[in-house]
Amino acid sequence: MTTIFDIARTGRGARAQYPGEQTAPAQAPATRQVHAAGRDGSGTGEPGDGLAGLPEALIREAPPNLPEVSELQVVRHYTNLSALNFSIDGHFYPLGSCTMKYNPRGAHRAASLAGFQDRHPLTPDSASQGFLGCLYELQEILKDITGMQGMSLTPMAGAQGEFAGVAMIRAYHDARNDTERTEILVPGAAHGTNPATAVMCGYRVREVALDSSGDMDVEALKAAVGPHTAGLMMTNPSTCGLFERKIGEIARIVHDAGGLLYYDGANLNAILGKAKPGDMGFDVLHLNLHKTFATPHGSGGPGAGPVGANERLLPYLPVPMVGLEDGRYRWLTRDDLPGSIGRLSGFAGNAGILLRALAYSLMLGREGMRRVGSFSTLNANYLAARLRRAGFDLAYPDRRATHEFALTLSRQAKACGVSAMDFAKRLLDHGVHAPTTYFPLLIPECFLIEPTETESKDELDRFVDAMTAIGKEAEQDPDRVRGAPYSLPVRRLDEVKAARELHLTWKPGPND
Amino acid sequence: MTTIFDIARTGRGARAQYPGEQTAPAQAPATRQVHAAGRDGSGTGEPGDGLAGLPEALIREAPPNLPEVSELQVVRHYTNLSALNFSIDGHFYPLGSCTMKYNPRGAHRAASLAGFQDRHPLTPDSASQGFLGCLYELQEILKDITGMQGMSLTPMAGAQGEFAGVAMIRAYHDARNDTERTEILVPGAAHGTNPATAVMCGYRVREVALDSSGDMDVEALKAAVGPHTAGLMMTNPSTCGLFERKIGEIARIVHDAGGLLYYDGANLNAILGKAKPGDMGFDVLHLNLHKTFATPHGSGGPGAGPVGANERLLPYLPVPMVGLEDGRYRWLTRDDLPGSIGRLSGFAGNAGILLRALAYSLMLGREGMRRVGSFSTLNANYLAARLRRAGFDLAYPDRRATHEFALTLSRQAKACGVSAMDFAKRLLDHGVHAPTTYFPLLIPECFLIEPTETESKDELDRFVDAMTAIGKEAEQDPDRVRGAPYSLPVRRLDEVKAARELHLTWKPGPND
Amino acid sequence: MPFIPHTPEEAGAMLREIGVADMEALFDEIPTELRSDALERVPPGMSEMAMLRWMAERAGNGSGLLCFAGAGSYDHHIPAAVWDLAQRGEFMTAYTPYQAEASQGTLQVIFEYQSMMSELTAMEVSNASVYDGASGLGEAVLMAVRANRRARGGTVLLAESVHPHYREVVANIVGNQGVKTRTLPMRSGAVDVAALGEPNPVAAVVVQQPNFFGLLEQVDAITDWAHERGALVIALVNPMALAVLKPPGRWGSQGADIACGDGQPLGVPMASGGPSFGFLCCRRALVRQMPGRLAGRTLDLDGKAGYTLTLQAREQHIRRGKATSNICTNQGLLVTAATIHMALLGAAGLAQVALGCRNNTRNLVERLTRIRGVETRFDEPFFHECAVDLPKPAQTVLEALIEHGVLGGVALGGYFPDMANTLLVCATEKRTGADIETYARALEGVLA
Amino acid sequence: MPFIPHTPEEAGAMLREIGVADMEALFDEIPTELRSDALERVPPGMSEMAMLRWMAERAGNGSGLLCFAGAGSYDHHIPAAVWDLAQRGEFMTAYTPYQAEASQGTLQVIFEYQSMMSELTAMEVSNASVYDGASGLGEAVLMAVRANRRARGGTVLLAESVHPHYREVVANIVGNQGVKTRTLPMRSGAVDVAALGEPNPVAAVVVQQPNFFGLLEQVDAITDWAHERGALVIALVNPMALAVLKPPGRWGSQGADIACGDGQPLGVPMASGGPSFGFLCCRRALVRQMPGRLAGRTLDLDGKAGYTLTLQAREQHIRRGKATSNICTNQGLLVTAATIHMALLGAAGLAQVALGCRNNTRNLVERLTRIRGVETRFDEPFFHECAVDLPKPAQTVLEALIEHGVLGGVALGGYFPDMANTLLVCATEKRTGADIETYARALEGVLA
Ligand SMILES: Cc1ncc(COP(=O)(O)O)c(C=O)c1O
Ligand SMILES: Cc1ncc(COP(=O)(O)O)c(C=O)c1O
Repeated sequence: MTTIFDIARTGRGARAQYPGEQTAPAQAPATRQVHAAGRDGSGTGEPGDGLAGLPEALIREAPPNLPEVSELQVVRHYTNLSALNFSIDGHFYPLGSCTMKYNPRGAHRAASLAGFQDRHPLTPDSASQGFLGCLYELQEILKDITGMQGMSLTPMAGAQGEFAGVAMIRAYHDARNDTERTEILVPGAAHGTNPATAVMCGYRVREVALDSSGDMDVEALKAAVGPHTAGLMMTNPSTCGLFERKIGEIARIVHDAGGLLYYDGANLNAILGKAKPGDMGFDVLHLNLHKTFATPHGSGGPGAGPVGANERLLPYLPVPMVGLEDGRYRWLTRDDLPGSIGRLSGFAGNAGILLRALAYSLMLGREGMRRVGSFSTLNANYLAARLRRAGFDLAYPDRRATHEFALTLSRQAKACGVSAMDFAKRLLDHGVHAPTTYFPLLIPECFLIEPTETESKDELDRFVDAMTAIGKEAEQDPDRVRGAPYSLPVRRLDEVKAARELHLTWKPGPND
Repeated sequence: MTTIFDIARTGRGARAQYPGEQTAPAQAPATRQVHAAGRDGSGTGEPGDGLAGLPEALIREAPPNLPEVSELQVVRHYTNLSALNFSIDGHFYPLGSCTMKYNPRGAHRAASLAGFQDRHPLTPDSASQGFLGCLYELQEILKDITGMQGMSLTPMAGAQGEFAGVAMIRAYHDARNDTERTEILVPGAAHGTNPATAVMCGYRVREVALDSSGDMDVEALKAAVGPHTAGLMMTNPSTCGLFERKIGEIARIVHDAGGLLYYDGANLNAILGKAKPGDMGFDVLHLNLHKTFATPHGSGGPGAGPVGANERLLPYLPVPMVGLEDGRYRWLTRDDLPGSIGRLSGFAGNAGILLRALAYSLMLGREGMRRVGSFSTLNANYLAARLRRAGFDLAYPDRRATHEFALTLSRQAKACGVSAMDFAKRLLDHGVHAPTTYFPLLIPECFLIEPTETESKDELDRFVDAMTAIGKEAEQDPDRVRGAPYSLPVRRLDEVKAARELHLTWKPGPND
Repeated sequence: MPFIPHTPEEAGAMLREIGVADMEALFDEIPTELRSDALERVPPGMSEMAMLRWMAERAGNGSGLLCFAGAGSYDHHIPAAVWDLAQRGEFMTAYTPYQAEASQGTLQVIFEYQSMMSELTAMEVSNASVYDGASGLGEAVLMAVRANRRARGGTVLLAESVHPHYREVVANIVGNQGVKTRTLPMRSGAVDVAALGEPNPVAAVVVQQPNFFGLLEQVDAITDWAHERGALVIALVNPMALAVLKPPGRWGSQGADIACGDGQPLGVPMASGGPSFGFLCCRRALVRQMPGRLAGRTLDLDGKAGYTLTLQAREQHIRRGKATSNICTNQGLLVTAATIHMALLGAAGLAQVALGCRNNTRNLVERLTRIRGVETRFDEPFFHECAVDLPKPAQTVLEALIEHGVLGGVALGGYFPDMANTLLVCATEKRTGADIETYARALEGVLA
Repeated sequence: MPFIPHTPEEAGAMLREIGVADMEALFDEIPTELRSDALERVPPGMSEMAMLRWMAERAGNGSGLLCFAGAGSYDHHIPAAVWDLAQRGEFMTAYTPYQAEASQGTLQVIFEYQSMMSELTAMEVSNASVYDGASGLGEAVLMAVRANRRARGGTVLLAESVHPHYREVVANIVGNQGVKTRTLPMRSGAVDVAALGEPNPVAAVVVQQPNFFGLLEQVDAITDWAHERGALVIALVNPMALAVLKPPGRWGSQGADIACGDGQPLGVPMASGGPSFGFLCCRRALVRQMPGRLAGRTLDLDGKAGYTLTLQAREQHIRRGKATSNICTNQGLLVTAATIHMALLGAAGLAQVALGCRNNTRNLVERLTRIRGVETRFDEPFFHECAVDLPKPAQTVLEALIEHGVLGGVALGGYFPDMANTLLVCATEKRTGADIETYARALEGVLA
C-alpha cells in the first residue's frame, strides 16, 4: 500500500495535531519557522520563545522529514493498513509455542483505566496503594500457580525473564564462589531465546539430545553434566509438545552435579492447574504473560516475563518488586534486596501487561485456570487425532499431545514436492494463520500446532478440512500450492531480495 | 457471511458474559434453569430467587433463541462483519446531501468521558452543572451560527427537528386562531423527509416547481401561496447544490401571505461562516449535527437535529432546554415554557451526539467554521470543474456549485445503456463509495456529489480518474459496468426478491 | 483545527482549475446583503488537548454517584467487547446502508438484530430502530391507528401507569394528526383490571410491562379485553426483563400486536439520556405499516446470499408525503451495540441480569424499609423498581443524598402531585450488598 | 469465565474422537506425584463486571494528580486517534509478523516507523524496537562492544549525567558478558568537557541529551573527543526533543554511531511505567550488529511491492546462541502507536510540543524560584526539566504536595546523596498557567 510518506508528498501542509493550532498551517516549516510557531504553542498561552537561551550549536538545522498529513489521512491510512493483518480477533491463529488465545476485552479495559494510564511511574508509594496492591496480588497468584517462593514482575518479555533467571543462576554460583560453572545445558529442541540468553549471560551453551520418544536422552544428559554445569534450561511440556516424563530424574541429575534448573514458562498453558514447575524441581522460571495470561501480542509485543524463584534463588530476584508491610504496599529496591541482580528496565517493567494479566486471572479464578489446562489439552489432542485420521503424520504418534503437537509433512514433501512452508502459505488462502513452521528444527518439515482452549470445535474442524483440501491439492496440482498465497494483499515475497538490497526506510521517488 | 445464529447452532453453550458466572455453563437453559442460575447471579452475592413472588402467568415459558456463543466468537464475527463496510474511516464517501466528512476522534473521546457516559439522565441539576453547561454552550454556538434567537437541542435527528419545527408553525398559527392554514409548500426537489414531516404534522403538501436555472419558480410560488399556506420548507443551498438567489423575495412572498419559513439545515456546511438562515428570513430551522458538525453517522444513526427559532416562534420550542440563571444552569421544562410543543423524547435527546458536536465546534472555533464553508465549497467546485473537463455533464452548468453539485448521466445512459446506478456500483470497485443517485428526482440519471472539506485534492483527483475510467469502459464494454460490482463481498443484490419474499429474521435450517 | 488537508499551493491550483481568482468568488451567488461571517459567540478554536481538558472538567462535575435511579434508564454492566467492536470506524463512520454491496456488515448486523428482537418479544417482525422508546411509542400508536382507523376511530388508550414522559411524547407526536389519547386509569400503581369497562371504541391500548412504578401489569387480561373490543394492543416493554417475563407475542390469547420500548438496557450507556434506541416489533400482517428501515435477506447475481434494505416503499425517501413516517436517520450504532450485547449475553446471561436486578432491588427495598418512616407505596409484585414513601419531600432527600455520593432514585412529585414524598428506586445487577448498605446509611443520615 | 466455547456435548464428542474416557486421561503422561490442582492463593473467578469494579477501585486510588514529574516519563497529550487506531484488534491481537503475506499491515507500519525514527535521529537505520530506553541502552552498549571490541577492549564510558536507572540497567545487562562500565564525571550537572582527558581505551561513550537533569550536553565536543580516541558514540536522546535539537547523526564532525532512547514521549501513556518502547538507530555499517526486528521492502512473485522481516540471521530464532541478542517479543504495539502519533503531529507539531514543554518549564521554574528558599540547582541551559533546590527535604515536600493534588516532581536524594533537598521538575505542554499557579501556591503552603 501507499505509505504515509507518499500521501504526505502531496497531502502535506495540514498536520493533524498541533497542540496550539487555530488556523491554517503552512507546509512543513523550516526550523526557524518552527520556532516562531512555538511562540504561542504552549498550554499556558503565554508568549515565550521556546528556544531562547539554548546554544545555537545544539539546535536542529532542518526539520525531520516526517509526514505532514491530515487527521483523516492518518485514520484512513492506518485503518486500511490494519485490514491487511491476520489477527486473533479475525482469524484462527494456531501458532505453536505462541499461545494465540482470545485476549479478553475486559482485561484491556481494566488496564486502560485512567487511574493506571495517567499514573507517573515515580509517583510516591503513598499515592499508589491501589496500583501496588494489584501488582502484589499478581505476584501472589503467579507464585501459587508455579509453586515458587518469590516472583518479580519486572522483566518485559519472556527473553528478558530468561535473562533475569540465568543471571540469578550466575549470581547464585558467584555468591558461593563457585566460579568454574561456565556452561548452560539446553535440549536440542529448545527455543532460540534459551541459548541466546545463556550467551548474553556469559555462558557457553551445550545442547542435550532427545531420545526417539521425544523425552530428554538421560544418558546424554548424564554425559553432559559436570562441574562446569551452571544449569539446565528447559520447558515442560517441551517445544515438541510433549510432557517430559523423566523430569524428576533430570532434576536430580542436574542438582546432584551442582547445577540449577531453569523453567521456560512459555508452555505453561498446558499444565495450568494441573502441575507446578516448583514441584518438578525447577529453581527459577519465567512466565510469558502474553501467552498463558492472554495479554494481546500487539503484532510483536509488548509482553511481560515475570521471573519466579524458589527459596534458594530468592535473594537474587530483580528489582523492583512489591512488598507488603503493616498493611501498606511499597516498592522494594536494591536497598531492601542487596543480593538482587538489579534493575532491568527504566521503571518497573510493563505495568499495563501485568494489569491485563491480573484482570484475566481474576476473571478465570482458580477453577477457570484448571479449565484452561484441560481444554487447551483437549483441543490439541482432538486436532491431532483428527489430522492423523485425515492422513497426516504426527511427529510423535505414540505420545499424548499437550496443548500443542507437531506434525511432520516430510512424506508430502517427498511425494509431491510441497513443503511445510507451501502448506503454510496455502492455509492463509483458507483464512487460517499458519502454524509455526520449521520449529523445533529437529522435526523435518514441521508444523507446530497450538489451537488454544478458546477456539471452538467448529474452528478445529474447519482447520482439518483446510488441511485435507491442501493435501489433496498437493497431490493433484502441487504448483498451485507452491504458488500460494493468492488471496492476500501480496503474493509470496522475495526474502532474498529484501536481505540483499536492504531497503529499510522510505526514500523520495519510486520506492522499488 | 455466516450469521451469529449459525455459529451458535454449533458453538452454543458458552455464553460469553454472565454477570455472576464462575464455572462451566450449560446449554441455553430452559427458564426454570435460568431461575436457578439467578440464585447467585446478583452483584450482592446474596442468595435469593429472583422470580419469587412473581405470578407464574407473567413468567416467560421458554427462553428466547438468542445466540449462545463465546466472547471470541462474538469478537471475531463482528470484527469480520465490520470489514464488509465502506466507511469514512476507510473510503472516500461523497454521498450528496449527507456531508460525510471526517469525524474527529477527539470529539468521540470527549463524549465518551466517564462523567458523561455514566450519568443518569434524571440526575438533579445540582450534580449536573458541568454537563448542562456544555449543552448551554452548544445552544449559544448554534444560535450564533444560524442567526436564531432560541435553540432546543432535543430532536434526535433531522427529521425529528423538522417535526418539531413544523409543529411549532402549527402551534403558532393555532395560538393566533389562524386555523385555516392547512398546507405546507415544498420545492419539488425537496428531501423526502420534508413532505413526510408536513403530513405527520397534519398538513397537506403542495410542491413548488423550480425554474430552469435551478432556483425556485417565483411565479409558481406566488400562485401557490395563499390563506391556506402554513409555511414553506426549504433548504439553502438547495438539494440541487445551488444557492437559492431569490431567497429574499421568496421570504417576502411567504411572509406576506401569512406563512412561515422553515429552513432545512442539512446543507448548512456550505455556508458555515458565510451566511445565516436567520438573515435570509427563516423563522425556524433544524440542523443536522451528524452532517455539518461531524458527528459520526453510525451506519444509520444516531444523529441530532436541534431546532432553532426566531423571536416569533421562540415560545414554542420543544422542551427540555437548558437555561442559565444566576450563574446556575438548569433544565427548562413546560412549567417554564408553557407554550412549548412539549417533549419529543424520553429524556432530552441524543446527549452524546450533542457533546460530540460541541467538541467539534470548540476545536474548529469561529475561524475554523469559516474555513469549513470555504473549503467544502472549494472542493465541490473543483471536482465539478474537473469532471466537466473530463466530459461529464453538470446538471446546472451555468451555476456556481455550493458544497455539492449534481451530475446528469443521461447522455451516457442513452449512448451506452449504462445508468447512474451502474456507474455507482462500478465506483465501488474503485474503492469509492457512490454519490447519492437518483436524488433529486427531477434531474435524470442524477449523481449528487458532496466531497466535503476534509478530503484532499488527491482524493478528488482519484475520483475523477475513476469516473473517467468508468466512462471509457461504458463505451467499450458496457456489460462490464452493468455487472458491477465485482470486488465486494457480494455482487449486485436482488432487491425485488428481497421485497417479494421478505426474509427478515433468521430461521433454523438453510436460510436461502 | 478544521481537519482540512489542503496546502495553500493546492488551494491555489484548485482555484485556477475552477477559474476564479479567490475563495470569495466561490460565494458570488450569495447576495451581498446576506453575507455574514460574524460568529461572536463561537469561541476561537482550541487544540484537541485544550478541548479535552475543558470537556473533562465539565464531565467530572457531579460524576461518580452510586446510581439507584431507573425510570427508563438503567445502570447495567456493559461488557467491554460491546463498544470496542461497535465503535470500530467501519461501523461508526458509515452512512445508512443505501449501497447494499458496500454495506453488508451493517446490513447483516441489522438482520441479526431483527432476529434477536423478534425472539425476545416473540413478534414476527422487527424494524431497524426508531429514535428512542418514547418517540417509538408514538410511532407505534400511529401505526396502530393507520391499521385500525376505519374500525375504531383515532382514539388510543394509554394506561396511566405508562412512563409520564412517554405519555407526553405520544400526545405531542400523534396530536398533530388528530389522534386523541385517553387514559386508562390505575389503582394502586397498576391498571385496574377489575374496573375495565366498555369504553368508547379505541384503535389501540397501550400498556407498559413492567410499568413506570416497576409493577407488573396483568397483561393477559388487558390484552384479551382490548382485543375483544377490536383494539390493537401495543406492549411497551423493557427488553432486558423479557429474558424472564412473558413476551408480548404471548400476551393473552392472541398476543400483542405491536411491541416497542427503549433499548437502553441492551448495552447502551445511560449517557445522560442518549443516544439510546427505540425498538419496534409487530405481527407480520402489520409490516407495511411499519416505519423505519428493514433489512432483508436476498441473493446476488451469482446466487450468493446477502442483505439489503427492503420494503423501502414505506419510507420517506421513496414515498415522501405518503410514507409511514418521516424517520430517516435512526439509531444504527446503538442497534449494532445491542446486537453485540445480546450475542455476548445470550438468553441465560440476559436472564441472569434480570434476576440480579430484581434480587438487588428487593434487597434494597427490604433494607430501606427497615428505616423508620420508609415504606413501599404499592404492593408487590414489582420487578426491578419500586416506589418508596419517605417521611420527607423526596426531592430534598435526593439533593441531600448527592452529598453522600448517592443518586437515590427519581422523585415522583413532579409527575404525580400526591407523590411528593415518593422516590422511585432501582438497584441493578451492578449494585453490591455494600452499595445498598452505603445507600441505607446515607438515607438514615439524611432522615435523622 | 474462562472464555472456553465448548458445550459438554462437544467436549464429550472430542474425547471420543481422541479415544479417551475423560479429561483426566489427557494428563496421563504427567507422573502422579507431580499432579496438583491446588491454587489456594488464586481467588475464585469473578465476572467481568466484578473484576472491573475491583480494578477501578484500585486505579482510582491516588489518581488525578497534576503531574510535574518527568525523569524519563512525561505527561504529554496523545491525540485520541492514536490509540483508537493502535488498539484495533488487527494490530493488537496479531503476533510478530512471521507470515509476511498475512501481516502486511504490521510490516508496513514498522517500515514507516523505521523511516520516521531514522529521520528524527538523522541515522541511517532503525530497528523495530527494543523493550525500553534503559534496556535498549544496554543493547546499544553490547552492539558497540561487538563492533569495537578488538580495538578497544570491553570498557564503556557512561556520563554521570545519564539517568541513574539507565546506568544501573546497563551495568546489569552488560556485566554478565564481562563488559565494564566506567563513569565520565559531571560538573554542575553536565559532562565536564574541559576536563575530558586521555582515558584508557574504551569501546564506546554514552551521553544523554537532554541529560537526566534536563540540561543540554555539549554533544559536539564529546562526540569528536570520543571519535578521536576510537570509541563509538552512543546517543541517548529524548525523541520528542529531537524535533528541535540537533539530531545524533549530526553530532560533532561525524555524527554519533548509535542513537537510542525511550519512545514514551511519542504517543505512549505514562501508564505507571510501561509498556513503553526503546528505539535503536545506527549507522548502516553497524546494521548487522543490530538486535531485534527489521522490516524491509521487497517484491512479491508478481513484482508488487511488499514488506518482510529481514536480516533475520541476526536473531535468536535463526542464530540461537550466536544471535546479536536474545530479544524476541519486543514492543510492537507501542511502535504502532508512535508511528501514528508522529504521522499526526508531523515535524511542526512535534516541535510545537517541544517548545511548549520548554516554555512551560521555564515559566514553572521562574514562578517556583520566586518562592523564598527555592532555587535552581544548575545553570541554564535546561530543556524541559530542571533541578530545583528546596529549603526542606524533597521527599517530605513531595508527600505533602500530594495532599494538594500535585505530583511535584522527582526527589533526587535517592540517586545523589548530596541532593536530598533537590526536586527534578517538569511542565509539559499540557500544563497551563493555572496549573503552574496551583503548584506554586501548594508549594508555598507546604514550605510555609
Ligand atoms: C518456548 C519459548 N521460550 C521463550 C520465548 C521467548 O519469549 P518472548 O518472546 O516473550 O521473549 C518464546 C516465545 O516465542 C517461546 O516460545
Ligand atoms: C436535505 C435533507 N433534509 C433532511 C434530512 C433528514 O435528516 P435525518 O436523516 O437526520 O433525519 C436529510 C438527511 O438525509 C437531508 O439530506
